[in-house]
Amino acid sequence: MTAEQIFFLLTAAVILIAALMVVTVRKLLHAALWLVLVLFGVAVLYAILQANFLAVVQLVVYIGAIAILFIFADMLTRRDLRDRPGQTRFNWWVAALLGLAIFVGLLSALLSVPNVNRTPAALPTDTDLVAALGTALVSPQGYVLPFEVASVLLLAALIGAVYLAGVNKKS
Amino acid sequence: MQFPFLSVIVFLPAAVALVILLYKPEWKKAIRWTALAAGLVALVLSFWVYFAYDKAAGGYQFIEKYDWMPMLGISLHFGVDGMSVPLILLTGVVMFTGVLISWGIEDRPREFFAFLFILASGVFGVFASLDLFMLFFFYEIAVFPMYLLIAIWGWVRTREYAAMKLTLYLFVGSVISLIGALVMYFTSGQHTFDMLVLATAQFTPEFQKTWFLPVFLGFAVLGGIFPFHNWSPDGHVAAPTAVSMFHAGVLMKLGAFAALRVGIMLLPEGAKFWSPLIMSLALVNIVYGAFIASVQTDFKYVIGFSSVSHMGLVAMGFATLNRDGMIGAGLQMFSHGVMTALFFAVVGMVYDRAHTREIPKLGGMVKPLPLPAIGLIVGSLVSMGMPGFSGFIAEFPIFRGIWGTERWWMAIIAAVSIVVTASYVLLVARKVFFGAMPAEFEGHISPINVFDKIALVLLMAFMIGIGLFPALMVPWVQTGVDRILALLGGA
Amino acid sequence: MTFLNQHLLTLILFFPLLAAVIVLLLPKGKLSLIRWTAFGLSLVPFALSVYLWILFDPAKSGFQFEVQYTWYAALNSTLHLGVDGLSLTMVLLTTLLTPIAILASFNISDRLRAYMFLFLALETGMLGVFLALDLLIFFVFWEVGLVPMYFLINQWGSEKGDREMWKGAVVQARNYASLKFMIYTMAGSLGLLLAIQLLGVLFQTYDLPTLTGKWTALEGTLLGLPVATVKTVAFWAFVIAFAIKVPVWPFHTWLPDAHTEAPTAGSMILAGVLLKLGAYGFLRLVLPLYPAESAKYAGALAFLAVMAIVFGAFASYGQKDFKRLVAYSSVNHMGFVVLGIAAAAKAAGTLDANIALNGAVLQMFNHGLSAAGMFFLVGVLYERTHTRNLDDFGGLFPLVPVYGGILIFTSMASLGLPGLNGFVSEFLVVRGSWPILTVYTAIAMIGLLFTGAYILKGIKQVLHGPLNEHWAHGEHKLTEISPREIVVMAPLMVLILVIGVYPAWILEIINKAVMMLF
Amino acid sequence: MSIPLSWYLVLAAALFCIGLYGVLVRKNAIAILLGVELMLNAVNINLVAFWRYLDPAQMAGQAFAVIVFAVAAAEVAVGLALIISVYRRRKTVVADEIDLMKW
Amino acid sequence: MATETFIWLLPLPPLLAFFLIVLFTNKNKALSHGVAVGAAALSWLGSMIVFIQALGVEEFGKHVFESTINWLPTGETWLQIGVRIDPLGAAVLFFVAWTVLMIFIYSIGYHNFGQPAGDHDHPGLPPHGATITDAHGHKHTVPSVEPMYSRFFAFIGLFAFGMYTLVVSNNLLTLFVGWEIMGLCSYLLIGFWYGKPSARNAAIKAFMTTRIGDVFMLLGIAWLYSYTGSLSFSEIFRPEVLENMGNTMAFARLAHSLPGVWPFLSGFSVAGAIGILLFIGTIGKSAQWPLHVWLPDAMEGPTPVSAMIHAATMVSAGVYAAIRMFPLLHADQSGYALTVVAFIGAFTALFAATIAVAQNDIKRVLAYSTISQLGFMIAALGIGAYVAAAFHLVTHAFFKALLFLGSGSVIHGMEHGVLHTGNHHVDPQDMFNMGGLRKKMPITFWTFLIGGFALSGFPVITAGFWSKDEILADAFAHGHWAVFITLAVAAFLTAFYTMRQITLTFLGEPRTEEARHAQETPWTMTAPLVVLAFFAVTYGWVGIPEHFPLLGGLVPNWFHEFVGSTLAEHPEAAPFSPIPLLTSLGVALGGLFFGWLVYRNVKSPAEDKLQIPVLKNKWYFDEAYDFLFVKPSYWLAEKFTYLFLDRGVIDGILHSVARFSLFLGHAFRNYFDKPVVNELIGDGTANLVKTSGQKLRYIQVGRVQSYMLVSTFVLVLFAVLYYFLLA
Repeated sequence: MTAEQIFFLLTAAVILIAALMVVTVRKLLHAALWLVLVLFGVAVLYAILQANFLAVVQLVVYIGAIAILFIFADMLTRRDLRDRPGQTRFNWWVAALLGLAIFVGLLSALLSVPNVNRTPAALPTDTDLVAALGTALVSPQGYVLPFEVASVLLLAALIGAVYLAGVNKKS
Repeated sequence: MQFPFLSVIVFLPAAVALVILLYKPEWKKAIRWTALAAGLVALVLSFWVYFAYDKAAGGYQFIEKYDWMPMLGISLHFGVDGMSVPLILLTGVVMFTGVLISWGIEDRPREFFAFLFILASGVFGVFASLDLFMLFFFYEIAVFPMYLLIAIWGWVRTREYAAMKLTLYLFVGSVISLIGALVMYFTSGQHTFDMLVLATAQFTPEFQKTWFLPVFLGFAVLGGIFPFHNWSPDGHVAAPTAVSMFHAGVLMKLGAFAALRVGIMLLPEGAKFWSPLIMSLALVNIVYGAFIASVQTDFKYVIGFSSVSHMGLVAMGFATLNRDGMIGAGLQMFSHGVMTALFFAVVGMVYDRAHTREIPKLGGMVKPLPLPAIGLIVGSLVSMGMPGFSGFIAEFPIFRGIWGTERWWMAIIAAVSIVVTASYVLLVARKVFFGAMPAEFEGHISPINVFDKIALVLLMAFMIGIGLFPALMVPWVQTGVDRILALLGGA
Repeated sequence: MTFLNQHLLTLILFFPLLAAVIVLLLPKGKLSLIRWTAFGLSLVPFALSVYLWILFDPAKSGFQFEVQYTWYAALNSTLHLGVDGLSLTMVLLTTLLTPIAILASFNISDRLRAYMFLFLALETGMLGVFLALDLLIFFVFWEVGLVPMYFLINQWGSEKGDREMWKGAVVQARNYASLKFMIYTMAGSLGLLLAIQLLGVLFQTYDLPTLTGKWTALEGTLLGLPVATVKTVAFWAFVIAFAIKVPVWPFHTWLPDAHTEAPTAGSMILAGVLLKLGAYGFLRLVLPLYPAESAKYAGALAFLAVMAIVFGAFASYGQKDFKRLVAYSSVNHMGFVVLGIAAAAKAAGTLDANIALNGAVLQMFNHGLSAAGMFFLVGVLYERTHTRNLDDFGGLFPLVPVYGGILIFTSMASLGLPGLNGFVSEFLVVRGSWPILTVYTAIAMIGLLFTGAYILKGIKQVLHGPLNEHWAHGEHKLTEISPREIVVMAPLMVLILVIGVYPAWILEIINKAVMMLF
Repeated sequence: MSIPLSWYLVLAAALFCIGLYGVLVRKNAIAILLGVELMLNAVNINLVAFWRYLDPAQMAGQAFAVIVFAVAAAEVAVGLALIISVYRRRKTVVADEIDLMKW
Repeated sequence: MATETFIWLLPLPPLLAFFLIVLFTNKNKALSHGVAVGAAALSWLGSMIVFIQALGVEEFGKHVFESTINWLPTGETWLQIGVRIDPLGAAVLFFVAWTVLMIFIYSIGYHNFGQPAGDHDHPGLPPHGATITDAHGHKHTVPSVEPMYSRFFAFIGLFAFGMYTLVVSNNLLTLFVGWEIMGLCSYLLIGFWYGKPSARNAAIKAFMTTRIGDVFMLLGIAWLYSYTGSLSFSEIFRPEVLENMGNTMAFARLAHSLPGVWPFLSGFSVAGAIGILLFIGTIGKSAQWPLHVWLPDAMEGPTPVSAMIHAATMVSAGVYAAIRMFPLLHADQSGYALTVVAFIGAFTALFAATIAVAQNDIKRVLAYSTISQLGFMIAALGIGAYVAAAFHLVTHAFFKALLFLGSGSVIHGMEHGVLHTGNHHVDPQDMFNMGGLRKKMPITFWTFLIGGFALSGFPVITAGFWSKDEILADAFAHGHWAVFITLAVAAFLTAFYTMRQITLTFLGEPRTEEARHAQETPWTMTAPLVVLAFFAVTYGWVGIPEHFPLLGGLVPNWFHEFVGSTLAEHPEAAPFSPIPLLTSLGVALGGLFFGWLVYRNVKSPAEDKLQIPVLKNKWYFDEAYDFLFVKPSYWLAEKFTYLFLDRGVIDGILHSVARFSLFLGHAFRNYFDKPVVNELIGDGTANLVKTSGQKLRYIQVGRVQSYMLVSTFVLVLFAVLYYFLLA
């Protein structure tokens, strides 16, 4: 039980608890805030995994953009930020059960994978990972096509969002 | 890297369709002429391919291959062999004539031609593609516009019903065979849809026996095999002229062809195992179709069921799995294609003028419509297998093929259909075109325009030409058949 | 000239088709132009076949002027043409009768080009059958011949008359007749077609000479059946196909209908040549391909033939319709052909068989002449009176003496009067089949007797007796046979007489061919 | 360092299930989106973990993670936009009440 | 030119005449008969030359004139035809040439050449006479010329050709050709006045009846040909061939298969069978019982026709053929063949004679007498009296031709009367309308008298006596009693009715106005009568038996020697015996006497005692045949064969096949395709999907989450399944 293992466990615990709060708290705004916590935890994990770039992106994009977006949405749609009594739907336990079942299923699946308990592979010392990622993303051999597609997607989403959310004159 | 004939042929119609869609609906003339030009180009190209095909060499030619989804082993793989090259030609012809025949379409010609061309693209694609996935891809592309064409431009009374029926049948069929195809893909372990590779995949006989039937029948549905033939007559009746031409002339061949390509060529063992069943079904088609056709009073139903009968011959030919039968089937696909195209063209001409297809109500049309009369007569002769016309050239080998199998007695039963066919086609031809013209038509029957004439003459030329000089088509088919026989281990 | 000699048969065969196309391209309105072109062009094949007749060397055995072009390589079937005495005679008959028939149909003006086109196409079809040395080609032409005749009958046939098939199913007679003709023949040919396919599958060739050897030599089992059985079935398939065409009783009922409804020239060709196709099929295919079976079932064949002779004569005698009477006479006469063939089949190789076959072939030729003549004469009368009912005529001789003379002459030829052609052939047949099929020959004599009966009935009802005043004057006045019509009859009559008096010139050729047949 | 791969996977699984639960039970559309976010993160964890543990030279894992970010962003943007526009019309963001597609 | 080649030419002139007249001269009467008669004369001249040359040849029976050519190629060999004049041929040729020529000439007058065209004459009907105004402006009717004058000469020309062909031919085939051509001409000439239904039917009757015989004859020829491989007499009658044919049983198989049945039939040798078949031809041609019915009706034709065809030549040709075939019949070991012949002949002779007694039509009487006389010849042949038969053939030809022409002349005379009185109801042929014509037309009377006496065998001077006597003598000598007696009776009747005829026609007083105004006919008609009368008397003298009292040996029995030499073994002349001589004397004179006695003053049919219905109605043979054969055959033809068999059965079957296939089509469509394939399989599944969809749609709450819930659930479910079942 090394130090970083403990550190990992702590982070994991934080993530899970926060996540649970996200899906359970009544107030939507709170839920959004709890989500921020989760995201932060995940960012930490990335750091542990030495995916530094991603960690940063996690922070910037998710916490900086998405989470904030949520909060704004809450504000915008607040008639009553407190949902009607019975925040969760009548058959919440069914969902819980299903979730649990799936969790068990996944566990059994991944634990059956050979040497799942492997230790991380050695990092290539010579290359800079971020640079590598960059090149991978934009090189024709690599993932330029999905990358471009994603960008297009973003663009489309942007336009769409504007169109949808934008106040149209007629109404 | 030669000029990519096939991809041009395949994609040209679709491209033109898009172009046409950009036109204003009012530009009817422009639309038509564009369509005609495109049809002409397609025709010329398919002629070129047909005659440039090197019979001596045989095998697949004009091969083009572009990666499409490498990781799934899907590629845009075109190529034609002796079996498909006549069908390419056929499609070119039917497309061209179809455009000519539908010159007079006034109701949204833009969309009509667009869909027609998409359909054509699909058909060309199926015939040309050597990639299983692509084959399906084009197959569905071909089927889908049919729905719209029939549902929108069809015969008001039954178009929804027929269109839906057709689509359901065909999709169900294709789904079934798609499953088969996927199973092949996975079992082959080659992680490719390339049929040339799959053909060498050495599927185990058990596997082939299991999966041949779904694959074959799934496609054969489109070939109108008994008992899944019923979509076809209804479809014919509902469809507008040009669509019927495509439908009977080309689309049904699509089924037969795919069944051959995927079913027999990839699963030869299965084919051998199931050929008795297929032959029996085909036999039913032949006789049953002929008999039913003989009692129909609706002009189009007659031809619809005759198509069922004739496609039965095609299936029969394939199912014999021997040289004669296959050659016959290959020829029959072309011959029947041209023939029914002609038939439906003529029906359309009569219907557009008389506004009825009830044979007893018609008569004496030969005076105002001499050329259609001749056309119908020639068509009749072809369909009754009269020597000197393509029908004989095609049917004779099929029967010979049957004689070559252990189930030779089927030939005797099937032969009955020849007489039945003869009797009803002659009767129809006579009732519609000869005898006394009903009073209400007097003077209302306008002559056909030059485009119709061109179409009819072109179609007739094919039937007679091949009938007199089989050498114009047989060698092509023969090379194709030889390859198939090789796959079948000289069965 | 060498070109001509080398491609003589090809030219003879396909020139009519070419002519047909040419006629089709003529301007529509110009009737006389079309007529004369058609007539003139149809004379070319005749000239060619006369030339062929001259070049033909009866002494040589086997086929002559053979030519072979690839046709359907996949089935290994070639356009293989050749003539021997049998086909030569028939070719001459065909090429002779076609111009005559065309000349006979100069009165046609409705859709003339189509009419002439069909006629010339028909000629090619018939010639093809006679010239083909390839089984498939034979069949091709065999079937192709049907089409023009079908349309000639139901387009240019007689408009009047209905026929009730069964309660409530009444159809126009000419449609009924044409369809019956077409379907019956096609149905009959089905067996032939199947048998041909089988042969093709077995030997991968359709070349007759080759095929004959292989097929007759074949033994063992086939299709899981003993070869003998298969051969027997195939034999009957062939026989029925040809029997319907000949026609042999009881397959003959299409013939009276077809003849009666067909236009005059159509009947001429139908009786003159088309029926011969069947008989020719017997000679060219059945006898060589199935010697054993033929011998075995000759009796049955002879029986049918005799039935045809007897019942043909009876039915003819029972007619009220002049044309139908003549039509049935064809049944009666062709019966003799089949009888001769049957006899020959039974005792192949003997002198008797040889004589019988000589008779049969000559009878084919003769019947071609006399029947064509008879139908034409009936047509001449019909064209003027628009009735064929024998009771409507009577005592016309004074009005149309020349016609009457010609009619009597031709009738006598078909009656088999010695000194005219019919007698020679019938005598040979009777002579040949007497020792082989004594009883049948004896029975056939009843037919011969009634031949006289119906011929005389025809003459009696038309020419003799009290004059039917209806035709004597007024707009119905019966006009004498025109010069053109006499020209039509002249060659026929001359040949009838010449063959009757000195048949050797044609029989020599036939005889040689027949001797080679065994 | 010696954190077994399995830990990450387990964590991801758990996170995923929680997210799923949220998606299934929450009424509020925005809340549902939140659940989706959780699930996406779970996926990302896996991707990165595999990258790290299997072959860091291959950038596939990270690359896809990036793409997932993008997708997530897009999804959120559009989703929220939808919700807002729906809210404008129906004055509610409760999923149960957005049931025009009901038969 | 050699005689052989010359013989080839004999038949040709009349044929040429036929074609010339038909094609060119048929408009011009004079030219037509000129051509015809000229042709006949040429042939006559030729025949005479040949005849004389024949007389000049030593042992002519051995060295006959014969020449042949190839005609039909049959296999390796040829069927040869050719000409042959042997003694028999020569004898026949002689009388043929004469009678033909005479009749040609006679016809000119008979058809009123030179008379004006009739007022309302019509082709196909006998001329009705023309009205002319003479110098004094009196209108009176005269006979009018035959409208189809030229045609008549054409026809008889063709006929003459046929007869000559038959006579000169050396083989059965060409004999048959001539035979049939004559048949045709007989048909055409009997039906010459085709406008008369009676004539039309008579013609057909004649043709059909004879054709029955011909058909059998054809069979006989075929059989003979196939048996001997040749048809020329010289081949067939070679002794060894005959021997062979005579000894082999014809119906061996038949006799074997049903032993004891038809011993008679099975007894036949090939020779006999063939002989009989050929003989049936003769029965038809020579109008022997039972095929005699056509000859009397044939009298519908113009009289020259009756004279030539139905007395002198064609019917004689039948007998000639029979005589030709005598060796064949004779070769039959069983002897049945000749028995049959003898029976037929004798029976016919008597039978016809009985009918002749009761006829009133002058020509019909002669017709029946012809039948009867031919019967004599046949009977003679049957008893082996070869020469006698031939002899009677010749003499009969002369005197019967004479009689017919005479009767024609009488009728012609009577027609004059009819035209004069204008009473067309009077039948100029009915003997009861005549009487006393001897004064009006003396030449006719005397010639007719000669002919009549010859017919009835008036002793010594007439030819008929000698020939008939020879027959009787032969019959007696060879002990054929039945034949002898029958013939004797027949001979008596012959004499009787002949005298009856003469009496009624010429003797006594005219019984009608017409008879009173009858007048002698022009020389063209009388001249032939005289010529023939000459032969009718003299020709008998060439065959007087040597041992005949007084006359015997005065003239050698040339005929017997000559004709007899035709046969391989020379037939013996019957030894003389008084009984047959007396018999023939008796019957001849007795018959004549009684005939005169009975009829010398009978005025009307009513007084005629012998008008017994049975005889008058010819033993009802026509009625019987009509009932037995004619009507049934027509029924068989129309009702049975055509309507029932062809239209009913065969077409019925065909149509039902058609119906069945239609039914099949309907059945497939309506009872299978629509309900099963279409609705059940096709729309059925569709409907199933649809309905199930309607049921299932209640799950569709439209809540995103519930969908997800379900899907997740399903996912888990599958996982579990996978886990427990597959993994």
